[in-house]
Amino acid sequence: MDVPTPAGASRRIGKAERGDACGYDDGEGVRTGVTLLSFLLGCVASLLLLGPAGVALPRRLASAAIYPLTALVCAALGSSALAALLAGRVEDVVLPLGVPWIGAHLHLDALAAFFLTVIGFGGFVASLYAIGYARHEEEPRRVLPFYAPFIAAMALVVLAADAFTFLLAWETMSVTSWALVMAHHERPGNLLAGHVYLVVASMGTLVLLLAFGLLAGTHGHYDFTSIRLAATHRTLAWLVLLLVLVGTGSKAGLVPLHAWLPLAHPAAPSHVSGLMSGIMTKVAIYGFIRIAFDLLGAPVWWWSLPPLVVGALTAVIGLLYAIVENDLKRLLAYSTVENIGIVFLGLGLAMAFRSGGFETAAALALTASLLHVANHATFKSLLFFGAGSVLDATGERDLGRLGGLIHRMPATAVLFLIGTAAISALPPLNGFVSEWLLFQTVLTSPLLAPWLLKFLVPAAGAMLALAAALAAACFVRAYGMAFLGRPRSPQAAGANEVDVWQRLAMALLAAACLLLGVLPGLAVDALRPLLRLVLGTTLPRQATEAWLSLIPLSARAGSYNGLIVLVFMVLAGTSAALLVRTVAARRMRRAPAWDCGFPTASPTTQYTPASFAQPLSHVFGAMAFDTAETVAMPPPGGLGPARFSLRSRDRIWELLYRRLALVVERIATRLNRLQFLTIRKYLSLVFAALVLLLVLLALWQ
Amino acid sequence: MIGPYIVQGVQMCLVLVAAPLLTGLVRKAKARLQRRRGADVLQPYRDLLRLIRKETVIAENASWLFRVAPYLIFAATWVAAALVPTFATFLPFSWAADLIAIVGLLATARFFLSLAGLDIGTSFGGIGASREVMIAAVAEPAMLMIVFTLALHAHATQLSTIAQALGLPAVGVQVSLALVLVALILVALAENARIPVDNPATHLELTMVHEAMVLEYSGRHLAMIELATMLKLLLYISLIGTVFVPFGLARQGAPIAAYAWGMLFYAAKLAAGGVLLAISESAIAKMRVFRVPQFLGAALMLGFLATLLLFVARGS
Amino acid sequence: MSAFANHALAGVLLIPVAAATVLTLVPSYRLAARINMAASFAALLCALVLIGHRPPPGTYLFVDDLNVVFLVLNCFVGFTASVFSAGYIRHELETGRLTPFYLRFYHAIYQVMLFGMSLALAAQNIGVMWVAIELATLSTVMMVGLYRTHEAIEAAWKYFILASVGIALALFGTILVYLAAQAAVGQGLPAMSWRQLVAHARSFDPALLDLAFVFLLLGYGTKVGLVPLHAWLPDAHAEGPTPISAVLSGLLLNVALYALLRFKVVMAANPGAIAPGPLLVTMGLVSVVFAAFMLYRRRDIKRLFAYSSIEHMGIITFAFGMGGPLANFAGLLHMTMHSLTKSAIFYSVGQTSQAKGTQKLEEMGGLSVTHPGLAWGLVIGVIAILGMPPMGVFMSEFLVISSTFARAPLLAVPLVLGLLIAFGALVLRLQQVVFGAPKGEVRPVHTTYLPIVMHLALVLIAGIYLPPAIVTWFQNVARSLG
Amino acid sequence: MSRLDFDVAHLLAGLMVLVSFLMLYQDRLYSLLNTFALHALALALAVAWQAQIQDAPHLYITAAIALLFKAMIIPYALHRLIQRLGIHREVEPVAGLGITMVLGLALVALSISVMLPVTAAAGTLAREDLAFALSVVLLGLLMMITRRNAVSQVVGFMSLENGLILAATGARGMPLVVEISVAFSILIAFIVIGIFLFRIRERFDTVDVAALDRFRGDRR
Repeated sequence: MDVPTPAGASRRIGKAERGDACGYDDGEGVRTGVTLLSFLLGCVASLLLLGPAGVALPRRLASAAIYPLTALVCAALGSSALAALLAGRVEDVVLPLGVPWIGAHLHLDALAAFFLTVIGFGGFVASLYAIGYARHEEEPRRVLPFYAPFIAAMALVVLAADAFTFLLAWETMSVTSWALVMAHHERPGNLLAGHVYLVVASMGTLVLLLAFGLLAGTHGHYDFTSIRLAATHRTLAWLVLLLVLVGTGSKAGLVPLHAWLPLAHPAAPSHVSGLMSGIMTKVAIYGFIRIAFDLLGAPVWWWSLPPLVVGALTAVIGLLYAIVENDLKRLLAYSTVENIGIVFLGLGLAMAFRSGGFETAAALALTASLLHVANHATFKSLLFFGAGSVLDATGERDLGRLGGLIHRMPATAVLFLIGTAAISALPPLNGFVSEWLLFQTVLTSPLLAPWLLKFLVPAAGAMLALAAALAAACFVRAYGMAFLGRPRSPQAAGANEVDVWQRLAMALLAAACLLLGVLPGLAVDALRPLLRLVLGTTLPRQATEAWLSLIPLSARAGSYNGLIVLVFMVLAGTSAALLVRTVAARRMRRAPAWDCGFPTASPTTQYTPASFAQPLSHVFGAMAFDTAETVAMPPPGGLGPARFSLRSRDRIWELLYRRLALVVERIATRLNRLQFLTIRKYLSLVFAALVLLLVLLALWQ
Repeated sequence: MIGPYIVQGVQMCLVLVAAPLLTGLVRKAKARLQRRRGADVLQPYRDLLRLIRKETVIAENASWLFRVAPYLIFAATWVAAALVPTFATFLPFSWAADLIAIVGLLATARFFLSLAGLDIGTSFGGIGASREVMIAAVAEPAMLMIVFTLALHAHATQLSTIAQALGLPAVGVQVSLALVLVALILVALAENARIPVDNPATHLELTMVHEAMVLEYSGRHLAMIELATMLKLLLYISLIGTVFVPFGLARQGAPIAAYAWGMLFYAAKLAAGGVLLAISESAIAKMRVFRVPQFLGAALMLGFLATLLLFVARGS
Repeated sequence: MSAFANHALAGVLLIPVAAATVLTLVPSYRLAARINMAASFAALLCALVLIGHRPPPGTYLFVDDLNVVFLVLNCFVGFTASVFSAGYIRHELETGRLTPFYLRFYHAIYQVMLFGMSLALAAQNIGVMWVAIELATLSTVMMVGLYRTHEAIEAAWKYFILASVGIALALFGTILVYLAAQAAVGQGLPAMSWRQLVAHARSFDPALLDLAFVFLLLGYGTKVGLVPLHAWLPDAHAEGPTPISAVLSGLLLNVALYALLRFKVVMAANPGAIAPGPLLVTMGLVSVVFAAFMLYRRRDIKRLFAYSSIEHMGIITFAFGMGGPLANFAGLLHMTMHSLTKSAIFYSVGQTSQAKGTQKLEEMGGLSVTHPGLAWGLVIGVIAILGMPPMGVFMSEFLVISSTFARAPLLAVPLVLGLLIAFGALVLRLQQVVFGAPKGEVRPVHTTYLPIVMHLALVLIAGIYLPPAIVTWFQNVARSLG
Repeated sequence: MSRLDFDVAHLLAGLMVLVSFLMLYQDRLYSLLNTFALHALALALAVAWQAQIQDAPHLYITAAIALLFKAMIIPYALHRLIQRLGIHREVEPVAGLGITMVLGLALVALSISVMLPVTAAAGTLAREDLAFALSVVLLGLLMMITRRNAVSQVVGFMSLENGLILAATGARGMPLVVEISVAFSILIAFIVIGIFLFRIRERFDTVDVAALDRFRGDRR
């Protein structure tokens, strides 16, 4: 089928035919020297060097020095990347490393710059947080050598411009993060987490390897430029797309490849969990965009189906798990799965529009996804840091043993609240903006010609809406159980506020949440070079709009202005408060809560996480996991307590992973008999092989 | 050119003033239907004033969140209500938030209300909050499907544009619109904690949802929350009015007379809506909590159906 | 200059012989160990000379691009293994697992073994190569039986019998090759020299060549450890002293593979003969998948890594079977990387089992708590052998898989599956040994990190940066392999 | 090369195959050893004949080795071994004699059919000679895997190796034959000594009678 190739692509090819050094369309950016790129590479190299330093330096000095240094380097990385993004710089360099006859191609363009910005700032904040957090780290030696290289590897993935360098960095990212996951190896369950994580990760790498094998062809042209030029056959390209979806999805945590994520992310130290959940998953998304949008060229409409469908399912299923989860960090990890699903949904929409030749709509969809990438990076890091602070202060991750922390750790409570509000897509914070843009995209979908998409897109929209609502529910529960109410355990009662660095890091992220939410226009504008690079068109410039409001398509169609909303809310709230204070009686009295006449209300009479989730799991539970609710009532007149217990099993885990493991185990047991034969039997094996080959030979001649 | 801003201001004040009146009207109507004389229509104002004047009692372990929440909730709801076109469209700030944003603002209010419910750490707050989020988890998608359908009709999520588009005679009566209307009403009932989903008048803790959350509130905090609730009711009724009875809405820069007509039409819409609500409430009985999801699921299905119908219609 | 090179080659071969004779007379263990190291080092130096200057090909010996790779590798690992074995044997003596009486000829045999392998590699004459490989086999048999335990003797015996049969088959193949060559080249020595064989291969009788290749494949394949001829390999690795396991995995398998490669070249040069590729690819795939599954049920850490050696031999055979410059390059690289990495792993495994006082996996645990240094060595080694960056194995596997998938997707799929399954097993065991709460007793052990560090450093460098010289060299070899 | 030379060589080679069959047929160790001595004798004759017709005197050494070492010393040593270790006198075949015979015939057929396409260029002698040698090798291998008894397995291996020597000598002007035969004799000596040292009684698998648990790799 013939598809109107986007202008950008065609221009791209044309350039390359003219023997351009690198077949990129510069967009509005200027191809300059490699000053910026070499600076970025310098940052990466120094990050890599910080790893050995973590081993070499004496213990105390190491933990004191590494994190500040990492923070500095990451800040430099992020800010210069941001500069590159705004300027739309395009720079290449080829180092004599990696596969000899290809070399290590490194390339900086708007797409790379955007993700580098995310990585840089994410790493910066995480390192700030770690300065405080690491004081409680009992074994810094298990964290320090891998922390900075982990960030470096992520940056390198984004900069890589040939298959080998890409996969090298990708796998290094996996290995280092695995080492970080194994940092607390003595905790029960972490061995399993590490195992599942590393196996799934290498599965993803191998799949990506196959994809690149297809792209590179038999002559092994592994650099992206020549891949881009070699027009891959349509069906083959679809196979590549599927492989890439599996490969990157396994790292990003798409259902059903998500199983490692809730195991591994919580297992790591919290600042690393923040990085893994907030940043590493984004690197996976980068991989998908780079290959599916950039390398594969113009899509066909049915290419958009896999990301669209998988994304929508992932969004909902992830949250359904999150809602019934009692472990705070696991809950956050599951919500990461959800957000990844949202992003992939947006990417699928972008592909669909692009295939139909509706560049502007595609640009809108891509903007929405990328904005959500940035937003999720901010608030998920914030939330993981919050969870880490809670863990620091109480040593508890189980919601059922927390509570009332808002009194003990006020600062953390405020910041965490902002995070939860942002992730629940509440205006005027940033989570709402990206979801709003996605809804706008879904609303433009009648443009699409194929019937299947006509039905799928609104369904995806419904899923999106459901996810948004569930997210709010999930995080009301999380926040309410952890910070509100009365402490459910002595640890929670005795919690103390965390130190200034941790609070500072969280405060920065909270501020970012608010800024991105109030001034989304600036963020959207920052993405314009990227859009021009990937799609060949851009959205109208937002910064020039009155009151800095967000008007993606036209003012009549739909617009949103976080700033005005914020101002109005503040005005309304304060004015109301002042008014009331003038009129009202100032008198305020503290009294025991209403207890229905049973004065001895122990904290255990509060709603527990399980009981809070019960209605929701009652309504939605059957979808994702076979939940079994059992209520044990005391005999009539008996004074024993009535017990409610909820057992929920992860269907995907049971059906997919466990079964696979069983199959391998069975085959291994079968084959293992061959270990225990007698020499005579082994000889007969040799004899059999010989006779077989001879017979074959006789037949062949 | 200060005129439009004045109009905007007028609308903001209008909704604030009209909300208690509407609630009073509904109560009065219900009382009449129940053969009671019922309280005066202006009673809500008196209640609010009384509450504000009263001494505020809060539980011992109430945090700052508990005390801030009412103002936040009120602010969010008020802004939302003020952005829905009531008697005039294309007000200067109408583009600050479209329908999706309005839904978002209401979600914000609900979010903080449920948190406030959990803050004290009594089981009532827990019941209320968990049921509230359960209802919202179904109601919000339904609402968004409704938004989709409307947006697909008008090619916009901008309420003024929608109102204008649906106001055209070309639209006529359409299946999808009918479905959406039903869905919207169902959602509105649930969102405003009205019968059959919830009973605003009950005082039996175990059956209440909304009331259970605000059980601990008193004095000015309670006043704020009550006012927010009233505003929400007004918001939904005027939303339905604006979208499905998009007549008499004054365009921007229209003569004063047009605005006056708009006012009249708006008052009529509100009154009608209130009375209808009262009738339905006296006619139907409250349902069990766990039947609510099905109730709202129906709304979700209707909304989705409408969207699909539209997509198909567009496609052909 | 060539005289110098001749001396170098002579050194590579004669130094071990001389050392062996001397060592038979040296009773003291310490001195013997020192002599052993010195001799191996001298041999290594000679081998390094050979890189630069090639001697003119003789009737019995010659050095060319292909075998110089193996020679240098041989001498290098031989040297590091001798360094490692010094510390290892010392510990064994102190713990009394070995007595000086048993060790009487240990070092002598070690040198004989090195001599056998070097000779096999440098041999110009296929008969000489055969004799040399038999010599190497016999010496390793003695080494495997060193501990005189029930298991050790049984493993040695199994190795001995299977290897003898394999050698017999290989000899038959050799005779057939001679017969094929005799007609074209004429009788006598020329008909057994590699250069003549390759030169005249196209005029050979294809039927004889085919038959010969079948026997050679099975004969030398037994020593490569290809499934189903692998039976001796795990036990020989597990029961022998660890330095010998390292030498077995790192060198002997390579030597046998080298022989196969030579004959593959001859086969490839003859248009009428069957293409050896499919046979190699099949056996390679079978070995990979089989070994991958066998990894799961292993209780003994050395046997575990022996099976991983089988797996990697399978990968290498697969790559050479696929043929083509890319795959051959990958095969050569992978072979080099594997012998470096695997011997490094065995060094750390040996010290680990000494530190833990056992080879049973379930009695090990928490190595990273008790012996951080060893844990680092083991983890990096295993990470490398798993084909994880930034180690050299990653590059070779990258090339193998991607080039294969582009050419024959259906072949790549089982390969990838096998790799993945093996990956799961090894990671499982690695975590079990290195992490978790410490298990098993903790013994003092003389850790000699030098060999491990040297090997892993080389592997690391190769994974990131291959010097152009080596690359071109490998590429030439890859091209000659067809 | 005269017709007679060819026929005699052919005859001797055929004789070896015949004797291999005889060995497969034996069911008592002593008689098996005697038959093997016969086999070695035939080999010696064949090699000597080759030496004569190829006038390659060094082959006489190989012949001598075959005669002395294989036809006399080894059988004698094995006799002693059997007495010393008190090994059961009768061989325990895995499969019945009939089946073994049929298998052997099949193998001979296979080796001939494999050799058929070999062009005469390889030497008129070579083809048939190789066919016989290959059958001897295969029969030896068959013997190794169809006999449970260690001694008979060794004998099998030695007959296999006789086949190899036959092939080697049959290959006209092949160098290093002597060295190879020497190397092989060493190998066999090792095996026999091994059996003696490790006191392997019944079969290769059980090394030590004292240890009852049979060790094969990992314990289950």
